Amino acid sequence: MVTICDSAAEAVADVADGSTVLVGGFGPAGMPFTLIDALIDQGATDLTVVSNNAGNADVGLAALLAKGRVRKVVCSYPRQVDSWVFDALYREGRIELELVPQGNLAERMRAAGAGIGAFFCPTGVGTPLAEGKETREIDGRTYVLEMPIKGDVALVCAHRADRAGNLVYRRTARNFGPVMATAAATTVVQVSEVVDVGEIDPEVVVTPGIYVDRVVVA
Amino acid sequence: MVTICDSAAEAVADVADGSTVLVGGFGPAGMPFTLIDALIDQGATDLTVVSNNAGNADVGLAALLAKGRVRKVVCSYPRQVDSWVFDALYREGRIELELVPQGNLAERMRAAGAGIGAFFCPTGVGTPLAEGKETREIDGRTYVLEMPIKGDVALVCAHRADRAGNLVYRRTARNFGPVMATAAATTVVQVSEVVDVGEIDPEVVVTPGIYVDRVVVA
Amino acid sequence: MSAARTKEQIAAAIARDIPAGSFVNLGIGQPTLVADHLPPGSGVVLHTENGMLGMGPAARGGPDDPLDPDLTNAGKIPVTALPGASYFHQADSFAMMRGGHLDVCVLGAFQVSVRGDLANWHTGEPDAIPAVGGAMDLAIGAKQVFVMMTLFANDGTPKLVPTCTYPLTGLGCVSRLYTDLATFEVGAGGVRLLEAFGTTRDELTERLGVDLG
Amino acid sequence: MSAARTKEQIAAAIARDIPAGSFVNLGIGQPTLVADHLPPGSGVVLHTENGMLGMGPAARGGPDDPLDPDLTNAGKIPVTALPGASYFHQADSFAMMRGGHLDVCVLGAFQVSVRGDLANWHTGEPDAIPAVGGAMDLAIGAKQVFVMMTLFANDGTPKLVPTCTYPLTGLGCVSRLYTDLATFEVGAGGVRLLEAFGTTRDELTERLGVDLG
Repeated sequence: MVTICDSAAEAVADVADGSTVLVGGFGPAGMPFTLIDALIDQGATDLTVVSNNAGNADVGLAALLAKGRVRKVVCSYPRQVDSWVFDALYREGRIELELVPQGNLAERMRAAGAGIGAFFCPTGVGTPLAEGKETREIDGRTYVLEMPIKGDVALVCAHRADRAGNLVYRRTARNFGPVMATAAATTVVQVSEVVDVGEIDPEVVVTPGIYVDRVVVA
Repeated sequence: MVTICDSAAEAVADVADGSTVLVGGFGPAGMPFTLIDALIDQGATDLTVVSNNAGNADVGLAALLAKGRVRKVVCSYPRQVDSWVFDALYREGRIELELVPQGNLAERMRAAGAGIGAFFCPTGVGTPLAEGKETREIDGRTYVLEMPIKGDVALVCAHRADRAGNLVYRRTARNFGPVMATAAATTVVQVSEVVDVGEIDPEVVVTPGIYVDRVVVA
Repeated sequence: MSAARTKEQIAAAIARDIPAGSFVNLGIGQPTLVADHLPPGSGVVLHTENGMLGMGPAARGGPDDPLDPDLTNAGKIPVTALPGASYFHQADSFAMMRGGHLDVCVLGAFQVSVRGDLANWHTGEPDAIPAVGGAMDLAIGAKQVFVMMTLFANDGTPKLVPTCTYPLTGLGCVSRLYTDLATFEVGAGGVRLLEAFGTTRDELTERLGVDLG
Repeated sequence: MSAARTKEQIAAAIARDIPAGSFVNLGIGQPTLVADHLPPGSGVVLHTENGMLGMGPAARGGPDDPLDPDLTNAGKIPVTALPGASYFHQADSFAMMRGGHLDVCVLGAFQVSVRGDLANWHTGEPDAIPAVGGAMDLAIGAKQVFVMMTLFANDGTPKLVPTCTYPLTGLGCVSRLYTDLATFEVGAGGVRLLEAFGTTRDELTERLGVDLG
């Protein structure tokens, strides 16, 4: 059952130290900035963050990293022109990196949300990112066994929620939100607006409310 | 690239004998009746049909079965109050049945469409439907290895298409359509109407046109 | 001593045990009766595995409520959609189930074992045409699986058994068993009688031939 | 003898080889130039792996075409959407790629081997911060992978090689290689020179040190 929170602080109040936090966004698009700021204020530390990138400039995920709250980043593309916060932490050996091809990152979270125990994936076969992983030939093609990535908390940015937690997104800001919402024990969503139940057409709901625990307008 | 066909006959003209045909629908909802009738007229035989059910009454899939065109049915729920056509063929030993739990049926087709080689699934563990299949314990839970189901042709019923093949469905008639559209080499869709490109909001497209080969108004 | 429960009374008992705001799947047949006993304002959201959350009551087919062949439940009966509903395709619907997002699933059964094994899809008779539908997915997917059934078959055979003899639907998946004569907890720790109706613990122990905890 | 090709000429050559109506992903960097050379009415639909089909040109940021931070390409550059576009989430976007639904993908490269192995994500330098993004998914997903690059590095080292020395992106995935000096087919059967620009087969054979088929 979804709770419409009065503040982002309330929405992230119970994130525990050591949590695995799934953070939506592809660069800034779909990044839940307000929720991350609230998480910085909340103080949880020793976090594992799963996100496509490792923060841009000095805001959002980069700000969380700068505060030293993140032990490990699981992502596909940490190095960007404006990823100086991550870059410095990494070079200083102060943050761990698990690099995952972008599609595997998405599919591993989907597997977690869909109750799939593991899956054979063709991506990365023969590359350093598949080293040490089980492989198998199926119908003449080689696959790597990939495991689910489950979150304790997902922080997601959507466009609109109804009071039942049904979500729609906006353009390519949709990116990781729908998948992360399925893959975390608790899903917290920031939206531009909350509307009454019945105001989102059932045909266009992207994330059904069953996946959403808390919503806050940001 | 999608072809808007003038007739259902044109849309199914090249279905070959021995094909695996994915047929949408959950009972009558979402069943592509017009395409099936055209397939009956077209004459392809020795087919393997993948569908949730094995036909209702004497129409649609049941009519195809009654013509003796189907060698094997892969489905989750053949036996229904009005499945007399299948029931008789089965009891006479004239049709083969592969029974698959409904979620595995959907996920195995999704895997085919998504390039997943195989997946470990918790459904059916310890039951007759998992007999002879590889199992593995992962994180304390037992899973069965399930393989993709790929179609030569998918016959799908959607609500509306644009001329680029983007599809929207109607209510629970959506069911297997979007998954089957991804899992077949050729996807043929019957719709209530075809609209111009740009008339379906990009946010609400359920099946992007990349998955659609032929569309016919029925 | 109270009387044995009617189907409606069993359904009402199950409805009382479903927490407010739960996401629930009600299996085909008797379990659908549970919907009628959910209190107004419970906030319980019904899932139907053919692709909808927020399922409403069966459609009546009147002028305000026409039967829509595109809007059916898992039993292929025309139903309605409540405000706040959503539609999704089969892979998404079963991902929702398999991923453990439903709170409660209520199923019928041929047999339930004291350890919570479920047999509800196939009598195993050689001439029966097997059909499974979503039963196996539902059995292992929901956080809690409640079974609703009569405790004895028409011929008097117990349906709560030490070990299922019918083909299994799922292993150790049932948590609670609601019957005409009693409610039980089942699972890894064995069976425990919670309440009896029109009978006694001793009578049940004797008729079932199992230790009732 | 014609001259070596410019980036624009390479992009134009690739655009000519993309069949009308194809679904195409253009990698970050030089491959994006290909879009400018697709003829009007080609019906080519561009995919961007962050979740859209039907991507249009970069947004110019004028009053009729405002920059929208929610509508970007895989390089995080604001873009536009064409009529007939669709949005989808990351698991769906990569299912589309991995499932072999894209016709052509155009990528840059550090190295391509004669058998079509691709190295384009990591120089392998010990102090480099590795980043892969969707490169490995794109490499193995599309029906055909075209690579666009200069044939030699700035220091004169060949980038078409018998065996990649940089960390691999994908095995045997490249089908065609478009460079300033030549176009090649690569794959299981080895490399085959299709066309040379500003150089000759003999010169190329000598500089590359490989049999050009």
